[in-house]
Amino acid sequence: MNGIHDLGGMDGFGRVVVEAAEPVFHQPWERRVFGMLAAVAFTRLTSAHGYRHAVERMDPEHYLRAPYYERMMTGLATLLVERGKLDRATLDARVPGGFPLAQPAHPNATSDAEEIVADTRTSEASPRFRVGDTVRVRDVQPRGHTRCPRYVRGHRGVVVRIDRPFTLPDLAAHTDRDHREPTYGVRFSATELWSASAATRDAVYVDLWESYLEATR
Amino acid sequence: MNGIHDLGGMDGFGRVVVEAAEPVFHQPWERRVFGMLAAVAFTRLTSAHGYRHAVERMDPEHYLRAPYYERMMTGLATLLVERGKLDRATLDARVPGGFPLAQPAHPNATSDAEEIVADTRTSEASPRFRVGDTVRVRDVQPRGHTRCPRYVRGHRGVVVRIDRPFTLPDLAAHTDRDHREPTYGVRFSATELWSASAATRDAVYVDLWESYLEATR
Amino acid sequence: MSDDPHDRDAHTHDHGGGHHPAPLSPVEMRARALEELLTAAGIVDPTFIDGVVNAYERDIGPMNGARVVARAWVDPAYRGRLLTDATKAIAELGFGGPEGEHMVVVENTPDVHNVVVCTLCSCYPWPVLGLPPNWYKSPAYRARVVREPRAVLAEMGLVLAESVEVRVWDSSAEIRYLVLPERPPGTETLAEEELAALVTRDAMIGTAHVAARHGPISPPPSGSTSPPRQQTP
Amino acid sequence: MSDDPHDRDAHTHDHGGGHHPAPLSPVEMRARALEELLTAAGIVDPTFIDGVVNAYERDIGPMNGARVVARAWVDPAYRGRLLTDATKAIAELGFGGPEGEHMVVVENTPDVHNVVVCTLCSCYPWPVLGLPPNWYKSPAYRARVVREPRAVLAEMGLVLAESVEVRVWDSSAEIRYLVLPERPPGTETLAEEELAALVTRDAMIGTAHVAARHGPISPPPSGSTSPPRQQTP
Repeated sequence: MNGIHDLGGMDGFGRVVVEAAEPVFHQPWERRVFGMLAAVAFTRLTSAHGYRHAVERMDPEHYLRAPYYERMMTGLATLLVERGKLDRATLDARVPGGFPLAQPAHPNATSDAEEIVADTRTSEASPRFRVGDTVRVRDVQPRGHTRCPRYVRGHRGVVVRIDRPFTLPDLAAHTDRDHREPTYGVRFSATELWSASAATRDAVYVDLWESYLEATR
Repeated sequence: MNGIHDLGGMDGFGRVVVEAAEPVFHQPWERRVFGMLAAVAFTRLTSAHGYRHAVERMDPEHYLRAPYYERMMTGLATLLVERGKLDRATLDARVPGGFPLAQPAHPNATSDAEEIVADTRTSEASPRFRVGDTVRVRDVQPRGHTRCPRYVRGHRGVVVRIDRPFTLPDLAAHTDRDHREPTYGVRFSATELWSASAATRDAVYVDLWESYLEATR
Repeated sequence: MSDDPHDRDAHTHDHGGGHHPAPLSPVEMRARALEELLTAAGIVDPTFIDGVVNAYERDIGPMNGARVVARAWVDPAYRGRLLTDATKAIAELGFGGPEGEHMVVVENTPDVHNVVVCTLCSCYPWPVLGLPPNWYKSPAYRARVVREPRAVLAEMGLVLAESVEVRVWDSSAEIRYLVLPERPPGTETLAEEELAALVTRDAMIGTAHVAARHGPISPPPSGSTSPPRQQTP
Repeated sequence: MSDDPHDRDAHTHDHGGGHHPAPLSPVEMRARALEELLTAAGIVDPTFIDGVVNAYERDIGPMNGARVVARAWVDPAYRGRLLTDATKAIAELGFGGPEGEHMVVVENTPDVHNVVVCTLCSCYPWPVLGLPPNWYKSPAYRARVVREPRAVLAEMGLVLAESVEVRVWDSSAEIRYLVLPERPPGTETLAEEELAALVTRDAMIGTAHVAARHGPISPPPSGSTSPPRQQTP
């Protein structure tokens, strides 16, 4: 999804605020939330893909307002309600004003993900691209979960590393399909991504599943 | 700027909520804010371009949280402080907790705008493209004001209308330069913008200044 | 003064008198501070504000656009001028001004449906439609209608046939768009004024069709402190 | 039990006893409701939570990554293994686990500076760096460091020469990155343990250089309710 979480290259967020001697947790409730996530992950009630997508589906204003562990809590609760492990009404009744959850997944989330995979011939065994190949990121716009950031779509980069096949998040977040594909480290020059006046030496490296990539003509 | 205001094609905002028999203004303060904007516009203290950019520069979370007339008020106050017409400290002193203003413009806003214009040869008198021409939207990423929405950048469309030369907002928002260029109505098919499975008949029409466009190879 | 919304609203707190209004909210405090400082600086004249607000609550609204549409339905020559040079044709009926200086009218047909948005802010043709409703300014509408117009329109009650081509117009530059809706069947005997009473704001944005039944014209009822409106201008 | 942060925090409200804690904030109420319901459902075991939290407050943090870095500085063969198969080389020192299953180490040189981000969420190599600081998770860092890394780094106190190539690594898939910083000059006589004490979290993310002076290791001091930390692991 072109969600609020897809922040790379966005403007308007101001300076990076650094806290000196920051503790691991600032509030006791943050400890509990992190521990709950760990427990749920440990019991394999959900995959990281489904969890990340639940966080991404938060109301955008809530996403920006909430600190990290509140996003974590909201995503976790949403997922457990959706998987039938928690009753929403029971949860709402415990908190004055109700327990805010993320929006449901887009109705086309699964079909959009399937369309992405259908378009390319990926194979777990034989990577389609080699180190040094110039590739283009497909300008895909799936409405479900994806790990193809908006700021590299349509852009050309060079493969610098081939990683082992990993589960494609787009399908795994919405289905039980463990579709694995080679994943690539791809180097994008700053001038390619941003403008001719960007620092010419600089580059951004993004890790991308094979389905996100196409050969350049 | 790739700002929070550039919403076209974003996911995650949920349903459109329609209020039945909605009044023109919901609250008396909204009337006053609209009237102030009209007064300031009437006295030509600012252009629409500078005003829009001030709204765009609001903290993204504030932008999403604020209703329309609060965005209007924030943009207006920001601009008047920046133009020296209002004293920020005086304004802050009148409101408990201070009067939230938008962030300053990006330090590279003007140079990014100049770079966009420098790259193309535009002429007020003779439009470079004709009706029926296929054009591509340049994949520009200016950090200042622009009216080239992110969702059409890099995409191909067909010119359907040539409008008279209008002032380029990118420069006008940051400088006194009234640089005028032909402006075009451009048709983008839904399949070009979104995906092969979009409704093939549908299209989005976007109005774009000549500097935003390039010939297709 | 009884028609002045300013003097009858929450801003009378400081004006003395016998009112017992609620405390000002933060946004109300900001609006008051800004108006007082701008007034003191000579930039804003409160009576100017009153006049502008009154105009947009009473005289400038979708009833203007409805007159344009009705004229185009009954007068083929006017329709031709409207589709060729909308700004000029709209001015024939006396409408123009801010956010209406450069108008284009797009016509619905059985095969083509048009709908208008401003994804980057909330541009809108004020002289013919007044000020935009909240949904038009909402992130949800601005984000989604360019991506999935049929789904958005269906949620708003307008289901379009597959065979219809949907054209979404993003008011990203200086042109402001007005949709010329289809004249509903069964209205052959109606006079121009009666036709105008059928035309809704949403039909001229493109999120509704015009119905042949005589309903109330869509907004603006202009808020709790204003007098009731006529249904037709 | 005195070492258990859970039992000494605001969650003791309902446990009786002589505490007079402040009322719970909305987010605290939500966290408590969720934990109680998940505990009742048998999905979460509060002692499991305690154990995990303690581990990330005490045992899993940048002192681990610092040991990896120091070893690479003193042992060229280890450095070679680290740059070839980081996951395996890091496991040699006993570090691994969630968010560290697929590691890549990128090496700073006089000509190349590396910096790590996760623009889509906040992926981070937990086994070697612990949990990420707030700035790493902030929209400002995630948005800007891919677009204008030099400006962001300069604001954070690291000014890079024009001649240096900046490489920004966006952890968008399953690899987690650790930056191998440059060994500062003047540290030739230090032992591996002393070197590790110089290495900061930020140097291993790539937002700082390692200084030769012996300063306090960067976070975590682990919150108000935890015992003071040793400066070196």
